[in-house]
Amino acid sequence: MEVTIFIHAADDAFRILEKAKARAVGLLDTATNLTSETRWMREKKIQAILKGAQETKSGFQNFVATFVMLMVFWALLSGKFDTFHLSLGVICSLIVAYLSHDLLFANVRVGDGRLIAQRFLRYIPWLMREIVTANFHVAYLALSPKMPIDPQIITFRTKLESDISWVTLANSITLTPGTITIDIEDREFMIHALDRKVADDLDTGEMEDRVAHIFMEADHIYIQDVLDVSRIFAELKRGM
Amino acid sequence: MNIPFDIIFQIFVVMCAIAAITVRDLLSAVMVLGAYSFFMCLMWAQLGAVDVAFTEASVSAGIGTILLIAAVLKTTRRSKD
Amino acid sequence: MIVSSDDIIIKTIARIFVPFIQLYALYVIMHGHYSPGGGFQGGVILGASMALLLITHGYDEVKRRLPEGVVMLLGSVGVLIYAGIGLTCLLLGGNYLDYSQLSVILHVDPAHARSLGILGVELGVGFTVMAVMYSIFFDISTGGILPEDQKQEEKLESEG
Amino acid sequence: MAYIVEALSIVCILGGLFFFMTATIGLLRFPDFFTRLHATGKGDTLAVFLCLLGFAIHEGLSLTALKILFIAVFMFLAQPTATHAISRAGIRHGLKPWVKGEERQ
Amino acid sequence: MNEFFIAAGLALCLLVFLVLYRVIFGPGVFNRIAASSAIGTKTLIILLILGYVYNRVDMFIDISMVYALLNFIGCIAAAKYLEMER
Amino acid sequence: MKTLGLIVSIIVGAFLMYGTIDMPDWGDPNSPASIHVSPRYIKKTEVETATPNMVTSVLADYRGYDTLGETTVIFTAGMACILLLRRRKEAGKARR
Amino acid sequence: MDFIIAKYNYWIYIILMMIGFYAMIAKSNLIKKIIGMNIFQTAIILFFVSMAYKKGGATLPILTNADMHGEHAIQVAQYLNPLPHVLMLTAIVVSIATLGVALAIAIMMYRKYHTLEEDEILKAIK
Repeated sequence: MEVTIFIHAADDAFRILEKAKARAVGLLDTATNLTSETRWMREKKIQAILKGAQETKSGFQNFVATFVMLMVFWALLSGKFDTFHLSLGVICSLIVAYLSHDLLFANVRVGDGRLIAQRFLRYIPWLMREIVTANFHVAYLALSPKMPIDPQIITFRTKLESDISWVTLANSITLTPGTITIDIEDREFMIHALDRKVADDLDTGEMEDRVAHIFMEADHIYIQDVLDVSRIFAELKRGM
Repeated sequence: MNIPFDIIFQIFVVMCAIAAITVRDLLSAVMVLGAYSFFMCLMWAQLGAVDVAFTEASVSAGIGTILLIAAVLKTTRRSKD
Repeated sequence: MIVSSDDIIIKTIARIFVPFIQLYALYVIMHGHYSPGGGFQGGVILGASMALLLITHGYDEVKRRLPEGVVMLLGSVGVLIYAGIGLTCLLLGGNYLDYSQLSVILHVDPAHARSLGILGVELGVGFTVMAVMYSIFFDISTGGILPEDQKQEEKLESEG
Repeated sequence: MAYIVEALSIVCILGGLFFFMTATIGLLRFPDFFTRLHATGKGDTLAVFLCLLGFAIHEGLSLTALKILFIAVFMFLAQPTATHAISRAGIRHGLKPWVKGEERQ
Repeated sequence: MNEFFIAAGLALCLLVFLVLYRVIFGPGVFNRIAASSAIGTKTLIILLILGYVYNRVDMFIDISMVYALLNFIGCIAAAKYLEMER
Repeated sequence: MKTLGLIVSIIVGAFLMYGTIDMPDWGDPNSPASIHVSPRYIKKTEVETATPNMVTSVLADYRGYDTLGETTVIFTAGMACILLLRRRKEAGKARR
Repeated sequence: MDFIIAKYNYWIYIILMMIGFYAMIAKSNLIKKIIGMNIFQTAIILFFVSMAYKKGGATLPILTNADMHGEHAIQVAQYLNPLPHVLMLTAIVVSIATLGVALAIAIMMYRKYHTLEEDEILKAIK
């Protein structure tokens, strides 16, 4: 009696697994199809972007970019727009830009600068939502009388390549629920997490993908331009 | 209108001063002195001396603390009292 | 204290911050007339920005921008600017540090000449304070021995 | 209209005060240094941002409000970095993170 | 509105008082550094509130900006010291 | 040494507190400090120097000598620091 | 009661000064002495700046609307006294410079005697 029930159950389980696998394979197939399609479609543009990404900006371009940025900052600080103060601002910005033209934009890879800015602006609302969640999490932990925490240190390797994306990722990790970045040593992130669940959430790598999406890191560039990745990941998780 | 702020900052300043000279560890004393200078800046802003508050803010947050830390690094961190 | 930090985050954030701090310091010096600020505060903030660069990026990076000799030169030049403006007033027939005499060579009315004289003086004070703050921090954090001298000394000691 | 703006700024500042409070309570109650950093690193950043947003709304559309928002941007860059620097120094200095079941420090 | 700002400032002072416990008694240097930087952020807000009390906010913003820009230098220097000491 | 220091500082503090009885009240607008020269500075700063910030105008204009002296003091302090701590290259060689 | 309200500020400054003075006399560590000196200085500066304060709604020593010409339009009682602020502003920067010199001397002493405690240094000198 028990044996038949067991066999039936095992059979059911196998069938469900089979179905899930078929669905996952189908999804992956469509994903690859889409990817190759877009690759074919936008090959030229992406190649141009990648080629630009390899070379860092020249010194003069850096100088001009720094100067413009500092001049905007000066106008915002000063609030006086007569000739005397504006010329003072130009002189000061020139001095500072000369002193530190290789600091502000050092090894920023030239992709499409405007695209990066756009994507960064689109990243900010998501980050704000995460920060608010993080704060409510901390508030809950701090105010609950038993304080259900189980801190642990986890490490993971990242696929990101440039330093500015590492910094964005690390600061985002510090600001999001229950985790702070302790150390980065050649692509190995060391993270202090407040409990097991938070650590697992981090392992899905959603934030990493988003950051890679902003800075157009090579591995992620094709798939993410056309697809909302998080949905695919969620689907895959449910299917398996 | 300013009176409550005045009294509160004075109490903070005295507490920080006492703590800064009683702490054994010199680096801790330096950090307590940093907190002391925050309250000093608040006190000056409350007294209306904006320029003095500005000076204290830039001096203590910028140079004073790191100067003391560098000196502690070059000498020793322990103290007997 | 002055070796370069090996933390990529601190280095990057310091790199982004330093130009803004420097521009802010210059703003504080230039706008001492209308808002709190002036030569002393701006000079201290400039010195702090150089100290931040020294802590995070090491001595070599700072030396490329601002060699030791230039720092000492700026320190003396600041005092000289101050004294020189006073002396100019004396040469133009007024009292020492009476900036209203400057209106002759600047072609503005005396009140604005005094305002411009104040600006020049603040600039001199800012240079001096910056140089002194930076050099005090540098000396205390290295113990007074320049890194290249230290290397040389070690080499000499290992030889003999 | 003016009432709505005032109410909005008051709500923002009250939210900031709430997060300041939770950050402070966390700083006092959490068991060890690293967990306390969780409280200050996250709590203070959002609280400062909310307070500054409240001030900026109260100020209206002007250069002062823009300056206040710039302060918020700088805080957003500086605060996580400071948190990271201290925690890194702690782990390199040999501080052991608290694990469940130990006594609180 | 002004009364509200004063009340908020007093509440922040109370919070600073609580943080001051960690600065004065906190075990070890690390707690003191963290608490000291927390006091720095609260100071920034209280300064702006004092500006509203005086009705001259545009003068006080500059001081707050200094704290926003320079407050983390102390943290980084102390962290570097502790790393080098080991 | 400890008790002696405590006694000395308490005595000095008591004397100073006794001295405060003759001080003007805190925040008195008519205290001697604020009726002597400062009204002139406050009134004339806009007309004479075109500088709204009185602190700056007094610092760099009316009391320019004072600030020149302070700047020189700061410069001297920097010099003293360098002279105390820094060891030049030649000195290192000579020491060897 | 009026007397206390009028004078308690001075007493707190004197208490602060006493703390610094005690640290300078009784603590044997040199850096503690320097910290005490710092506290002493701030107490004196605080005393000076508090002289500039005027009760009754006086604002900062920065003119509110700069276009206003003519000295008769400016009420003196409306603005704080700028003179103590000026003197003390320079005193703070000078105090940080003297702090640097004091720390340099402390470092020199540590190099020579390998200690910062005053009594051990005195023993080594003998």
